[in-house]
Amino acid sequence: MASLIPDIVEDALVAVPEVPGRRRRPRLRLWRAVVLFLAGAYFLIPIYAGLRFSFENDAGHLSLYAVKAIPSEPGFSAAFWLSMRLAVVTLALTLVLMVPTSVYVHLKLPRLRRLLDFVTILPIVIPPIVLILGVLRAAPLWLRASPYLLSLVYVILSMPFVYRSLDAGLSAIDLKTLVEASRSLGGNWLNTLWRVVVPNLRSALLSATVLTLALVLGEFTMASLDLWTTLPVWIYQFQQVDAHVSTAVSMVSLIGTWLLITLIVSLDRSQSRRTRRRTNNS
Amino acid sequence: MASLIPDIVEDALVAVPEVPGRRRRPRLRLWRAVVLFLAGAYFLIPIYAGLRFSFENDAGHLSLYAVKAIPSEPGFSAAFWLSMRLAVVTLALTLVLMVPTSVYVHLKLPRLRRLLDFVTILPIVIPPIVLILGVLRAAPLWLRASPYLLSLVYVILSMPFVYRSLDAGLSAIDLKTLVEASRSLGGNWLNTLWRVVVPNLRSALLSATVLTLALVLGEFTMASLDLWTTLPVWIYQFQQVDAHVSTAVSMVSLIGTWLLITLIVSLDRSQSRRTRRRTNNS
Amino acid sequence: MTELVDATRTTGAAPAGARVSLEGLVRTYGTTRALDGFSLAIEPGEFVALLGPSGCGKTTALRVLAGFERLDSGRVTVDGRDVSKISAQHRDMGMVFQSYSLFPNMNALNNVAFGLRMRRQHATQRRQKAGELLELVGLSDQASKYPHQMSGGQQQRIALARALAIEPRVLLLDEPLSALDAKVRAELRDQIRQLQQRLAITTVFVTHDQEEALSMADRVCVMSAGRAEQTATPAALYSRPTTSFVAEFVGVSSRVPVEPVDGSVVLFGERCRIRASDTGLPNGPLDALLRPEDVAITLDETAKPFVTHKSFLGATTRVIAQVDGVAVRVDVRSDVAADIELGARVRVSVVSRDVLVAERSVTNPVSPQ
Amino acid sequence: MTELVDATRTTGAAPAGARVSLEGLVRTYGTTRALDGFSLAIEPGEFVALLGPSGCGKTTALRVLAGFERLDSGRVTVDGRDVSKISAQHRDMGMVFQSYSLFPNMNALNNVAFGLRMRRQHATQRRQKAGELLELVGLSDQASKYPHQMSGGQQQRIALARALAIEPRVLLLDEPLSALDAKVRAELRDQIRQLQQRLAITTVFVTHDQEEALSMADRVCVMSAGRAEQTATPAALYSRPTTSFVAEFVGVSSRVPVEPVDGSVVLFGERCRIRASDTGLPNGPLDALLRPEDVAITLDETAKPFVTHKSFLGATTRVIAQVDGVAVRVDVRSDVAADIELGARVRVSVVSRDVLVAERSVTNPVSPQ
Repeated sequence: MASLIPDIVEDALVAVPEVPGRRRRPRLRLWRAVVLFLAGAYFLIPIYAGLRFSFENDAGHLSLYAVKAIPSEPGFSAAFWLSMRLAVVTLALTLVLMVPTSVYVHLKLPRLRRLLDFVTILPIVIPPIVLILGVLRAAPLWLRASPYLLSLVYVILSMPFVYRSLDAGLSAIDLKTLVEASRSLGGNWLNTLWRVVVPNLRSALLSATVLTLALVLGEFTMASLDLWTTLPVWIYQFQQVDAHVSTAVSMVSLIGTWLLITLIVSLDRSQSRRTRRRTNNS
Repeated sequence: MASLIPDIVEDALVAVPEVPGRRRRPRLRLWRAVVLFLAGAYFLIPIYAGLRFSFENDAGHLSLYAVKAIPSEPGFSAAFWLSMRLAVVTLALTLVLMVPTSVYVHLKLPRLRRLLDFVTILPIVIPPIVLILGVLRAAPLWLRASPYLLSLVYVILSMPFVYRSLDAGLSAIDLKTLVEASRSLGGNWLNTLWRVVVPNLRSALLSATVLTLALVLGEFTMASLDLWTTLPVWIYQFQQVDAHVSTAVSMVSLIGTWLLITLIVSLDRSQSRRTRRRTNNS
Repeated sequence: MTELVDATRTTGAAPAGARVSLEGLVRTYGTTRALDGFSLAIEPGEFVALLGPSGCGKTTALRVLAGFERLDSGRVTVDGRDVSKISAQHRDMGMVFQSYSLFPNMNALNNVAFGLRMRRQHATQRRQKAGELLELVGLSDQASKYPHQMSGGQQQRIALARALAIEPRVLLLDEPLSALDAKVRAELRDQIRQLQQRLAITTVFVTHDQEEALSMADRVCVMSAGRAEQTATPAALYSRPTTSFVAEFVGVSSRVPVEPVDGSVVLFGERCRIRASDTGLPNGPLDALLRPEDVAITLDETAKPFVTHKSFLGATTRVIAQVDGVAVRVDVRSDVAADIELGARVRVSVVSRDVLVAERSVTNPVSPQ
Repeated sequence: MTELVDATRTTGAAPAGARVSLEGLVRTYGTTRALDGFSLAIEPGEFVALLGPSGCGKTTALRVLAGFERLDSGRVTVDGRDVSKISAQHRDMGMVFQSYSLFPNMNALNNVAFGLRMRRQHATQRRQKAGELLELVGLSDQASKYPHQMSGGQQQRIALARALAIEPRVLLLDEPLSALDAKVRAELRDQIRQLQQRLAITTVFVTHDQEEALSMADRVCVMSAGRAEQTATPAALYSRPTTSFVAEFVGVSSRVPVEPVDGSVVLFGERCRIRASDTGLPNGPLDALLRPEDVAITLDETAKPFVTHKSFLGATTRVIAQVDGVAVRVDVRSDVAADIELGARVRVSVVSRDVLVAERSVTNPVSPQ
């Protein structure tokens, strides 16, 4: 997930593979083209179908009415802002909980890594129905009345992705040696975490952020069972009113999520490019 | 995910951490207890609430009627077997597609790993609503009429987990050297894949299998949007008829999934224990 | 060389080395005793190597000294002050690690300046100091490079500069050369030793490579099973090992079975005095421990021993001769060795009439090594 | 030793070594020429080492020979037959890799038997053969151990047995010792060499460690930038290098600037003959390349050169003396060196009146190495 879109496309289309060989290259190119084509078809055909449907009216003719109608549709703006607030709260909770925990476990309780691996897979293994029914029954009343109960559920749901990202990031650096080097140079725990550990987890944190946002902005089951009209729930409900508008919203939401991700990723890339440039000048 | 439950509990409760130290141990024990307690509470309280509700009747008294009623409820058996068939078909499709692809990419097109990383994250990033609406519109009619269209969707949904498992497994072994060793000893590609690569991916394959099964048996949104009554959809629908029975089914389904996973994991463990024992005899 | 001396002067970094004492260290992991009553006294400015096979406790000893491991019992003093309870952060010890330990997110200069930053030194001051230290290790031109842009050898030199930047009381080196290529290793070995002598900083160096320990250290402490086997200068360790473990671990030895008669033994037909190895003369059957340079061979068609192996070492060639079923290693000048064919009959004799002995080993003396 | 000979006989594995020829190999990655017209002819049963710094193309050459890399041009023949188009699977070359390459899911015996299984040998037959090979490498007692239960040295010996089990026409060794500890490395080095001599199998060994190459190989091919710099016996390479690259890469040299006068140079006040290094006598300023054993020192209070560095190597001690601002390395017998203090004034002289020269180097001769 490190540095996403532009690099990847570049790599896949232009770059020389690590083991090239003049004679081999055509075969490799073919394979790459096939993989790209299949992956592309798998994902782009549904999106294309969705886009075309968004720009059609009931008669099947090309039209912009569905896109234009979005902001004024009843309930849209409430659903949109609810989703946004949930995304921010969930992200903050998740990072504050998971970053120190996974660093601590990596460093001091490596035996617990397997346990955490298992614990964080549970949300995938437990059927969502069971989870939300259980949570709804177990939560105190004041929390059950708040949409932020959903945030708590989303924190659980995002744990597998977030923990795995952080775990991979922490495994990729020699955490123990870096921390000990910092300690022996006089760094306290806070300095060590902030100046040494976190900067070297940038990709992992980025990936965790992207996944959490995507999850919260796309989740339907929990929200609908908890009876809060988040954006995906609104899309589903509104489909019965006007399928074209509903599809247009889902397309816009998809594109919005992508833009958000691209923004975060390109911030990261410009950061590392600045680093690179500064270096080359020397 | 390698070797799950018993080891983990053992480790967490009994085992000596890698960096012990007499004075430190109490502090570590405390931390471990806190982590275990919080994790436990987070997951067990909802499950406990669900279980209690399953064994209650409408009057709030303890009763087994809900559990007893399950098999005879209308539609249950059809939903159960539909979910099972979907699980098997999805698992088979996923493994056949992903194992050779990820081995090939690791070995010959390492540059494409980043692309695959990105492609396989898409199903999480794309809101499920968009995905299913798109797929439904894009699929040919004969496929749209079949429940196995859901399997195709589930293959996409399980890709992030399955690819990440396989990728981690492949990165953990020195794939290139092992394959070259096999080749230089006269192994052809099939022999190499079957006798050298796959046996050393056992944990990764196991983890991929568990995740795929759990996903298929718990997925609600796609199935309900595609209008097939899988087990989770049935539970949801039946909740309006009898909430106790519905909760009981979800509990039974949770326990069933766990039993399935435990079975697979313990098969793996007995395998490796046999290996270990054979060795000790020598 | 003059440059180095100058650089030292400008940094003002000539801390009088600290006196370090490790007393009866014990450290247990589960049922394993990593340190089992290990003691060592280090003079100010001394360079001591901890040498031993893996699992002998040498790394644990270093980590106890650095403050990364707690003790079950025993104590660590620096200049007479007990530091056992002080955390690593406040021990003022510079450490260079085995694996590359530079902070990947900082360039070389900021890596070196990190310790000064933690000590809240002013930015210009710490940048100047870091620059001087980069000069000291000869990498001024790499100041703005990031770790991944440097070779392994360069990274370890930056790590050395970083450890020295805080003007530590003790310098700790945890196998800093083991990840490097043979050529770079040899170069860096000399550089570390020269810097250490110039700065007169008390230094503890952990290694499993006896060549490294012998060539760099003032004194070498050979460890085994969590204890010090022998602590001595390289020359003393090599020529007067006090235990057979040390005799075999340090330098290459051939074992030749001999029978003791009145405090002397007969070796290749000559009577030799016994230089005791294990404390006191062992009872029962003995082996003579022969260094390759303790033995000489001459071509002799009538002799029974024959040459089974030759390997070129540069100025000398190592020849293995089989004498009554025992493999004896001999170092011969390469121009002489050129005339000795594989299979040639040779006469074997001892150079010195003074041999090390140890208890008879149970391992098969006809092994290929 | 006798055991080894027996083991060889019972396995029936005494394949006549193959003659291997690499002709004008070229291999490009992007714009990098990993192999740039590399040629090498290997006699049947010969042990040839490819020696060079990282990136010199030595590993690529080995992988081309094994069939893991394709060629841009050039050809590989084994016993006169062009094998360039044959896949690795059918080349019949046993390979031992740098990293541990045993199949983790198989025990030692099954690892060794894998090649035979691929050749569809009968189970009992291949188990017997694998057992014999385990005996050959001295690990019969490890037959049912899994790789993770064995030490690095044991794993590489099993890997060697596995490569030999298929009775390969050529044995390829890709830095098989580089991941091992110094002590184990030295032992395994001897064992590999002895096995190779006993089996008379043509062997190509890749290494960056000149000590390893010189001590093991019949001939050493020093590589640089994808080409062979010099291919010769270890002794010839050491005493008569044909390029200054070889002279400096093989063995340790001091460079001392000298002025040529009528085919001779004056070195430490003595007139010496020139033994040419780079083909033909270079024009312009020259450096004499001196091996540590080519130089002698004696204590002399009136002399200007002084000792800056001493490191104990065992039988000898390496002393660095500074002569007119140039560091000169000298090997001195350790008992003699004990009397030479750091800073002592010494007289420096040459042992042989016959010196290697090369073009004057641009690097600073006062470097600490």
